[in-house]
Amino acid sequence: MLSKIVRTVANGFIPFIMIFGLYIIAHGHLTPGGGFQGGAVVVSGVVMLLVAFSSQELKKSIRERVLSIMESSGALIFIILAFIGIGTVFFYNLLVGTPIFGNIPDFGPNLGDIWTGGVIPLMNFAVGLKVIAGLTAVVLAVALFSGGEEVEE
Amino acid sequence: MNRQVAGLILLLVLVAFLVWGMYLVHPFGYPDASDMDDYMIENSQEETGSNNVVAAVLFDYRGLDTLGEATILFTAVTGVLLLLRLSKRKENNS
Amino acid sequence: MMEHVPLDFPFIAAALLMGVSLYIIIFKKNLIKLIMGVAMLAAGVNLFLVALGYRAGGGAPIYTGVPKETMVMPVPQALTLTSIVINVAVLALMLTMVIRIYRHTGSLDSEKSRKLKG
Amino acid sequence: MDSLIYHSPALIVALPLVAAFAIPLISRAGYRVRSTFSLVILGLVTFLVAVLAVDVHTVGIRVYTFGATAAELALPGGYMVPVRIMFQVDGMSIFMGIIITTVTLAALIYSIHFMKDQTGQARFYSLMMLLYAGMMGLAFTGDMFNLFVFLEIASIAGAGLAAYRTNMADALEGGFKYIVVSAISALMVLFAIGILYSQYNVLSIAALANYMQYTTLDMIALGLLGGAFVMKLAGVPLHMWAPDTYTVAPAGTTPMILAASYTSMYALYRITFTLYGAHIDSTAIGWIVIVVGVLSMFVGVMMAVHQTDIKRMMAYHAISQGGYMLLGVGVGLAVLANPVALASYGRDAINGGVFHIINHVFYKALLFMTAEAIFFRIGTRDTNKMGGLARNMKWTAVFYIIGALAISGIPPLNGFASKLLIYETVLQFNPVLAVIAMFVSLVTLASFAKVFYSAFTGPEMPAYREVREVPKSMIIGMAILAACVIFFGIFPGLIVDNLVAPATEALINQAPYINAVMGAVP
Amino acid sequence: MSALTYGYAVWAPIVWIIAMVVIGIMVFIWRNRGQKSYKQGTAQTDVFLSGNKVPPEEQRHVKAANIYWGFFESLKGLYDAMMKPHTGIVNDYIIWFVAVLAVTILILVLASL
Repeated sequence: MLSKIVRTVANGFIPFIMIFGLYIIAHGHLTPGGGFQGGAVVVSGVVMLLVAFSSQELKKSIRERVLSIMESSGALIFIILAFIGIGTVFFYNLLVGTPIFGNIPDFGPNLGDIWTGGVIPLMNFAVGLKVIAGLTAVVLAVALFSGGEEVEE
Repeated sequence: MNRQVAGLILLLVLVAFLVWGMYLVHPFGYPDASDMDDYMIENSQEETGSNNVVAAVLFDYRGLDTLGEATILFTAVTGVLLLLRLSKRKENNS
Repeated sequence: MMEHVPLDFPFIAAALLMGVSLYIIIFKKNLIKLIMGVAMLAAGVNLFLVALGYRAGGGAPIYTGVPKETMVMPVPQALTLTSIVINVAVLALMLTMVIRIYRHTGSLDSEKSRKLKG
Repeated sequence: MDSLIYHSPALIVALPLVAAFAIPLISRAGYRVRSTFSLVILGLVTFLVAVLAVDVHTVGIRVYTFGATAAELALPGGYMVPVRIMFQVDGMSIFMGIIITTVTLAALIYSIHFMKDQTGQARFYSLMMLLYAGMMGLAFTGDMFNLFVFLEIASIAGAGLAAYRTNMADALEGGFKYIVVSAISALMVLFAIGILYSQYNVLSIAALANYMQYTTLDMIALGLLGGAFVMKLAGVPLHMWAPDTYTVAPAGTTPMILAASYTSMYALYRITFTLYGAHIDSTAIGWIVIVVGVLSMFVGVMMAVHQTDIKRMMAYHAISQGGYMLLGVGVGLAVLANPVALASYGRDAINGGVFHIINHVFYKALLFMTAEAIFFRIGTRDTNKMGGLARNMKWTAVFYIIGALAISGIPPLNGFASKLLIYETVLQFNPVLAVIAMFVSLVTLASFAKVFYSAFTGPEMPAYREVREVPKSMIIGMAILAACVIFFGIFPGLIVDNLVAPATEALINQAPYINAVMGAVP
Repeated sequence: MSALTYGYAVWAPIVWIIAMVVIGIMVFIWRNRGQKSYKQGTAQTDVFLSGNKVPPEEQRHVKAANIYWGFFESLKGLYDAMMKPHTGIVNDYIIWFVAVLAVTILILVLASL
C-alpha cells in the first residue's frame, strides 16, 4: 500500500481511465481502437489500483469467480455473434442493413455514425469484456501468488 | 564455450541473411502490390458499414484471426490460472 | 523529409532487432532475460510487419474525420495487432511458469534450475 | 444434412471453441456434467469429421470462406485475389483431422478417471478442447496468418497442459521449454509470413502458391518456415525439447501434444509441397528432409535405449519414428521432378511416410497411455524401480505389448505395414538408407523389450503388491487405440487406398488446391 | 481388400496370419511329442548358482539400468559424443535452432545459384 497521496490520486483518476477505455471500445468501428485496446486501457486502471492499494485490498472487491464468468461470457458472446451469420456463412456480417447497427455510411470520408458497423461494435464489446476480465484475472493472480497466495479452483 | 562461439558465428550468418533479405524487400513506403488492401479500403464501408478499415479487417474480413486471438488470450488466462492454482491433493514428488 | 533516411531503414532495423534479441536468448542464462529476449524478438517481427503496410504520405486507414488522399494498407496493421495480443498471452504464460519454477528451485538460472537432461 | 456438410469445416473448429469457453461456466454443475458435456461435444465433432471425410473423398476439395456471401466464393465478386480467410479441406487435411480427432477422443475418455481427484479440472478440460481446436484449425486452414494463429493456440494450450503438475518442478520446466521453443519458432513463422506478404500482398496459401516466383526472399522465407516447423515436429537436431515436454505432460495430453507436433509436420508438408512445390529444387530439399529424417531415426533410437525413465524413452522413440516419416516423404520429394521414379517408387514412399503418421500417433499414444497408467498406480516413471507389474495390471501389460510390437514393426500390426512401404521404396532410392532404417527398427524392439522385461515381468515387488488395474475409462481409452492399431495392421490396403492415397495425391498434385481458390485465373 | 499393393509386391496380412496359425499348430504338435519327464514344482525347476546361496526372488530381478550393459560399454564413445549436446539448457535449444536456420538458408540460397 502506497502513501495517501498516491491512493487519493488513483481514486480520483480511476473513473476517467474507465470512461476513456469504454469510449475506445465503443468507438472501435469509427476511430482508432477497439475491444483489445480499450480493454487494455481499463486494465491499466486496475493495475494502477493494484499498485496504489495492495492486492489483498483489491481481492475484496474483485472476485476470481466473477472474472472467470465474465471472461467466458465475453468469449461466448463473441463466438455466438460469429455464429449468427451461419445462415449464410460463419462470420457473415448479418446486421449490415438491419435496424441494429445497420446503417451504411457514405463512401469516402465522413463524420462517422455510431449506428454503423453491423456486428463489429458488438464484437468489440464482447472482446472488451473478455480482455478486461482476462487481464485483470492474470494480473491479480500473479500479484496474489507473489504475496504467497494461490488461486482457488 | 566452443558451442557458444559456433552459435555466435551462425547467428551472425543468420542475421546477415536477414539483413540482406530486408534490403531486397520493396523500398519502405512503396509496396509492390496492394490488391487485397485496396479492395478492403474501397469496399469496407459498403460491405461492413465500418469507417475504421482496420476494425473491418479485424472483425469482418479476417474475423477468424480475431477469434483465434481472443481464444489465445482465453487460453493464456486459463493457463495462468491453472498454473497458479491451489494444489490441494499433493502428488508424489518423483 | 523522407529522403534523408535510407529507404529500407525500418526493415533493416527490424532485422537487427531480431538479431540482438536472438543474441540475448542464446547467451543470457537468466530466465527473465530470456523472456525479455522473446519480447524483443516479437517487437522486431511486429516492427517489420507494420512497416510493410506503409505507403509514402499515407494516413491511417480510417474514414472518420480528416480526409486523406492515400491510406496505408490496413491488413498489416490488423496482423500486427493480432500478433501483439498473442505475444502478450505468451509472455504472461511464460512469466507464470518462471514464477513457479523459481518457487520450486530458488533459482532463475536456466542451468541451475534444470532438472531434465540427457 | 447438406447444410451440415456445407458448414462442417467451420463447425469442427467452432464447436470445440464454444465448449472450451463454456466449460468454466458449466463445471459449476459438477464433475459428471462437465465430462459428459466434453464428451458430447467431441462426439458431435467426431461425427462431423467423419461426414466431412466421406464428402472430401467423394466430391473433392472443400473451400469454406469465412464471412463471404457463399462459402465457395473465395474471390469476392470477380476480384482477382482472395480477400477473406478460408478453410481448405483436402485429402491431407482431413487425414490429419481423423488422426487428431481419434487421439483426442481416446485421450478425453482416458482422462476422465485419471483427473477425478485432481484440482483445476475445469481449466484442464478447457485447455484440452482448445488444443483440439487449435490442431484442427491448423490442419484445415488455407491462410498463412491463420496458420500462425492456430499454431499459437495449439502451442499455448499444449504448454499449459504440459505444466499441469505444478507441484513438480520438472513439469514446469518441460512446459516452459515447450512454450519458449514454440514462441520463437512461431515468431519465425510470422516473420516468414511477413516476407511472403510483402512480395505478393496475399495471405491465402493457394494464392501465394499461384503467384510464387521463388526469389531470394522466398528462399529465406522457406528456410525460416522449414526450420520453425522442424523445431515444432522435433526433428534432430532440434528435438531436445520433446523428451522434456512429453515426459512431464499428464495423462491423455501427451498423445495430444504428440499429435500437435505431427500437425506441424503437416504444415511443413503443406509449405514444401503446396506452397513451394512447383518451383523448388526438389532434389536438394528432398535430401535435406532425408538427412534430418535419418539423423532423427538414429539419434532418437540410440538415446532411447539409454533412458531409464519410461516416458522419456517413449519420447525419444517418437523422435525416431518421426524420422521414418521424414525419410519416406523426403524420398518422394527428392524424385518429385522425375516422373518415372515418382511413379515407380516415389508415390509409394510418400504413401509410406504419410501412413506412418497415423500408425505412429496411434501406437505411440497407446504406449504413452500405458506409461501414464503405470505412473497413475505406482507414482514413478523410473523403470529401475518397477518390476512384476503384469501380475496386477494385466490389461495395461497387454496394451503395452500391442504398442511395443507395433512400434517395432512386427507383423501383422500396423507399424509393419508402413515401415514395409518405407523400406521397399527407400531400398530402390538408396540401399544404405534402407539398411539404417532396418537397424533402427531392430534397436527399437530391443529397447521396448528392455522396458517390458524390467517393468512388467519378474517377481512381484513387495512395494507394489497392492497395485490394482487402472479404472475402466482409462482401459476404454487405451482399448480404442489398440483396436485401431490392430485394425490398421490387418487391413492396411483398405486404409492406404481410402485415406492415405488421397492425402498423397493432395501433396503431390497442388493444382486442385490452387484452382479451388483461384479458379480459372492463370 | 486387406492386402497392401505397392510397386511390385504385395503384403497380405490375412494370409500371413493364416500361415502363422498353421505354423503355430505344427509347432504345438511337435512340442507335444517331446520328452514328458519335465515336472513343475520339483527340484528340476530350482535355480542353481554354483552351489552358492540363491538370493530371494525380488533381488534376482535385473534392473533396467543394467540391461544391455555391454552394448552401452562398447559404444561408449558414441554415447559420450551424443550426450554432450543434450544439455537440457533451454538456451542451447535456441542455439541449435539458429544454427539450423542459418545452414538451411545457406543451402537453399547456394542451391539456386
